[in-house]
Amino acid sequence: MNREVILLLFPVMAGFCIPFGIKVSSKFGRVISLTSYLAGIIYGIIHLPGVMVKSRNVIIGNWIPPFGINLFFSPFTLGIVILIYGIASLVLLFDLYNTESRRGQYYLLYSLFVVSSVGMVLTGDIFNLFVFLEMGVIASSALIALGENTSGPERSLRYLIQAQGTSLLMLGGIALLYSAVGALNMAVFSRFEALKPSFALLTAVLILLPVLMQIKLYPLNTWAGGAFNSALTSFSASFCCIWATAGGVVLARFVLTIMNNESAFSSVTEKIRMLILVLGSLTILIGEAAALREKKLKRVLAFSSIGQMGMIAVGISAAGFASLKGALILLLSHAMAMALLFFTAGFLIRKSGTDQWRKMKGIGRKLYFPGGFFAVGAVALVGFPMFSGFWGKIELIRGVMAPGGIYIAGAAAILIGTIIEGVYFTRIVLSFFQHGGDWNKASYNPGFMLPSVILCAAVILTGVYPALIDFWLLSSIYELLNPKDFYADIIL
Amino acid sequence: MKRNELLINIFTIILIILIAAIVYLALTDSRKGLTLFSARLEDRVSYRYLFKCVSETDALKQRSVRIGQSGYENGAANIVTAVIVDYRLFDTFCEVLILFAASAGVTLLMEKRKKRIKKEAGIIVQTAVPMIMLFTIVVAFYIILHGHLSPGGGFSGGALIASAFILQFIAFEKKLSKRWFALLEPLAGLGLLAFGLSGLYLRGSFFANFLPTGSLGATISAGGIMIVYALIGIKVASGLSSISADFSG
Amino acid sequence: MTVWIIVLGLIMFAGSVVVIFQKSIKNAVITFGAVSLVSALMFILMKAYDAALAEASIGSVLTTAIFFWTVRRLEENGFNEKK
Amino acid sequence: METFSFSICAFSLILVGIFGVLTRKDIIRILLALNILETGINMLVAAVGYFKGSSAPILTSNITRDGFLPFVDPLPQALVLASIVIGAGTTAMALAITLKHYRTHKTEGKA
Repeated sequence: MNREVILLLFPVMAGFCIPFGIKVSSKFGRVISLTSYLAGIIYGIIHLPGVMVKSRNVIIGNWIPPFGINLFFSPFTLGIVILIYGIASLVLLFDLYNTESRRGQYYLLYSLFVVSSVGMVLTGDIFNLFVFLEMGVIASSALIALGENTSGPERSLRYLIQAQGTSLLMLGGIALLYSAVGALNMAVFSRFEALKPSFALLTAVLILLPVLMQIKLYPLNTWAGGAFNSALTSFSASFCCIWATAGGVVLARFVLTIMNNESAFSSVTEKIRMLILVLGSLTILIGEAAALREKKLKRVLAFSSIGQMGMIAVGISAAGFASLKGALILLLSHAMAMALLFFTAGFLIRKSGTDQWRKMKGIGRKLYFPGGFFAVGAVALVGFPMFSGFWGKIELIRGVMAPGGIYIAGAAAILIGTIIEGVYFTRIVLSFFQHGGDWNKASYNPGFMLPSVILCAAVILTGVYPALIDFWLLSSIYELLNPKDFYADIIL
Repeated sequence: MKRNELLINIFTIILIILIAAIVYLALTDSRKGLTLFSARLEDRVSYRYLFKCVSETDALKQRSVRIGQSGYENGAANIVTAVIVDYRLFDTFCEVLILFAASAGVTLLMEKRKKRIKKEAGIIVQTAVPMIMLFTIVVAFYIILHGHLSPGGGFSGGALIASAFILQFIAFEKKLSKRWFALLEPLAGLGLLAFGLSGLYLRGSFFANFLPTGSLGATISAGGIMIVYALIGIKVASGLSSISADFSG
Repeated sequence: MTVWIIVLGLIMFAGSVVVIFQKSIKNAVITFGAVSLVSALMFILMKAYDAALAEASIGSVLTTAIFFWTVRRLEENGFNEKK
Repeated sequence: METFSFSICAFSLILVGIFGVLTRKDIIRILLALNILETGINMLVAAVGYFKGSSAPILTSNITRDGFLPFVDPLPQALVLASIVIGAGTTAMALAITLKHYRTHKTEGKA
């Protein structure tokens, strides 16, 4: 009846088994985590057709929603969960061959990190969301601190302190909201009588703070560049793709279904959207400008990811059909292309022994595959025609322009950001394929080739034939835009 | 440098006064709408927790709760325990995972102390500590097993057991082996998971209580709450002890 | 009742200010433990006995102990408070 | 009145905590300030569930639905318990990372 909850439990089981398994074999950790993520993908795909027909409310402990905790299985959330599991297993594949053996606790923490991202996407209870957020913060700060260079602990501390401070403020917001509404379920908020405007704005800002911080929106993203640069490549990839995707989903859920026009926040809906629009536009400009000036390859990718998340936030804030379609396509293409870019960047940095892209001049002429993969990822991220980002950006700009007024500025920011993105990625790719520099040919192991080829194929396939994901996109957008029929009525 | 710091302090104080003023204005706004404390106890979800009528469709059907009577959906006399271990057990499960993550992360990041200042405690402390430990652990077991009747439960009891071990770490050089904590913790977690899954297969939902709830207020009552709290207690105790062992040497 | 709340609140406020402005880290840590303990008393005044027990055992004892061990390890590694 | 004083105490702690996190330079002090902030938030959460003249939500005698219910709200207390445990975990993690940081940069006094 409520068996779908198992989808969330595969990595938990793996995590609990790891301390016993590593007594037997040192490879147990990676094998069982990989198995659990693959099981998650299969389980999710089995349940996807049924969920596409009708969203499901999975209750826990037999307590009906406003009183107990529930998980919400809709096309939107289940699709994102499958994506998360997919990227997590690709990251582990990359890990399998490209790093020395790690201690079992690494895989344990990684499993818990995946659990927390999946839980954030699925949960329907605001305090449960906070708990999952904290779990992810603890696991990811430990994993960042294990980073490649000595600045790892410092970067991770910066991240941890900001994340913990904002999450605590979120807890305060939850308390204030509870004292006014008397429930913690998010579906209750989405159709409750209106809060006082000032009080609603206060609680909304407090609750949105950690979400904005996790998706790296402007005033709260000072940790991002350093953290992504110092973490291990495989973890930067997953942190950038999985965690930011989960954060984007939570933001979309908050802005569109919980703080909509009929909700408890109905008096401040417009203000919240405006706030996110302004912050998102600033994020695009600042992130892309920082990426333009940056010399270290992984930092460039981090700032580029900041810019992309800004675009997604702007798309969510416009809250139209086209803009949401653009934002969702961009969310997918960001996750896939960024994973590809981080894998190749990690490979290149290891082979060349430097982390600055200017010093990697001509590396693509000898190492065709990494250079080619990087080019494909960059092109997909910037949004050249026939790649996944293209449809996203077209729809996004069209959709953000539609409401008019200040949203035109948001569209302009997206356009400018895309141009800057194009400039620096072209510069990097060109320098990779220039003459000069003497690099040795390298052998490619399956741990690098397999994930990269899969991601490349996914990026090109969704670009050439976007109808492939159209069905999923349409049902997700309907769900987000009609919260009453597709969210609240199903849960309550 | 000094002056710079002073400027930063003053600036932050001004910022904080601004924040306080904004919060004050937001909370004392006189416009129409719901605001702080506008939900009374009757409007909150806790009202149904108190009357133990969450799963009933008609909220007014159950008009009273009597001590010693059986047949309630949840048999804990301590409503906070009922909320933690039954109504919102999934949250608690996630917290346990957080502690698990913290202890694993601490184990991963910590190294052994290099320069150890050896300082054995005196003879009085060394004789007193085992007795105090015994006493503390007995109290902790009481707190854990009576979590459904009186204040306390797995978290406080587990922390008490961990503090007993802290006393041991302080007093003696030779310590209980860390390996046992590292294995006990996931074992308790697997126990919790098994409890949840058996609820899923016997009652149709994860973490559903499948044991009889007993009569309200009795020592052996409240179904799975005692088992779950014992498992949480073991897990919290081993997690916190493992963290303390890592930090203390 | 209200008088007790105000007195305890003032103690906590003063303690937290001391924690932040205290020169010596060890003293700051100990003051923080005291603040946690007073907050456990505050929870008792709020009739939150479970939270009070947890705060007294986890927030006050364990957190303070972990802070203390950290400071000790830092000092063993040559960390100087004065800086 | 009592709820108001509880909230004021909580807010004062929160503000002191925010001040400490923003201005302090050395990492232990920042973490202490974070813990103070957390204590303040916990008190705020517990104060949200407080009703004047009520007793702890432990059933010691029969209760009926007519008339005044002499109980405080149990849900915020459960949230406070969760938050305390989470805070302990985060603090332990942060201190472990701090120690790793100091091991790599022995001479630096701040982060």
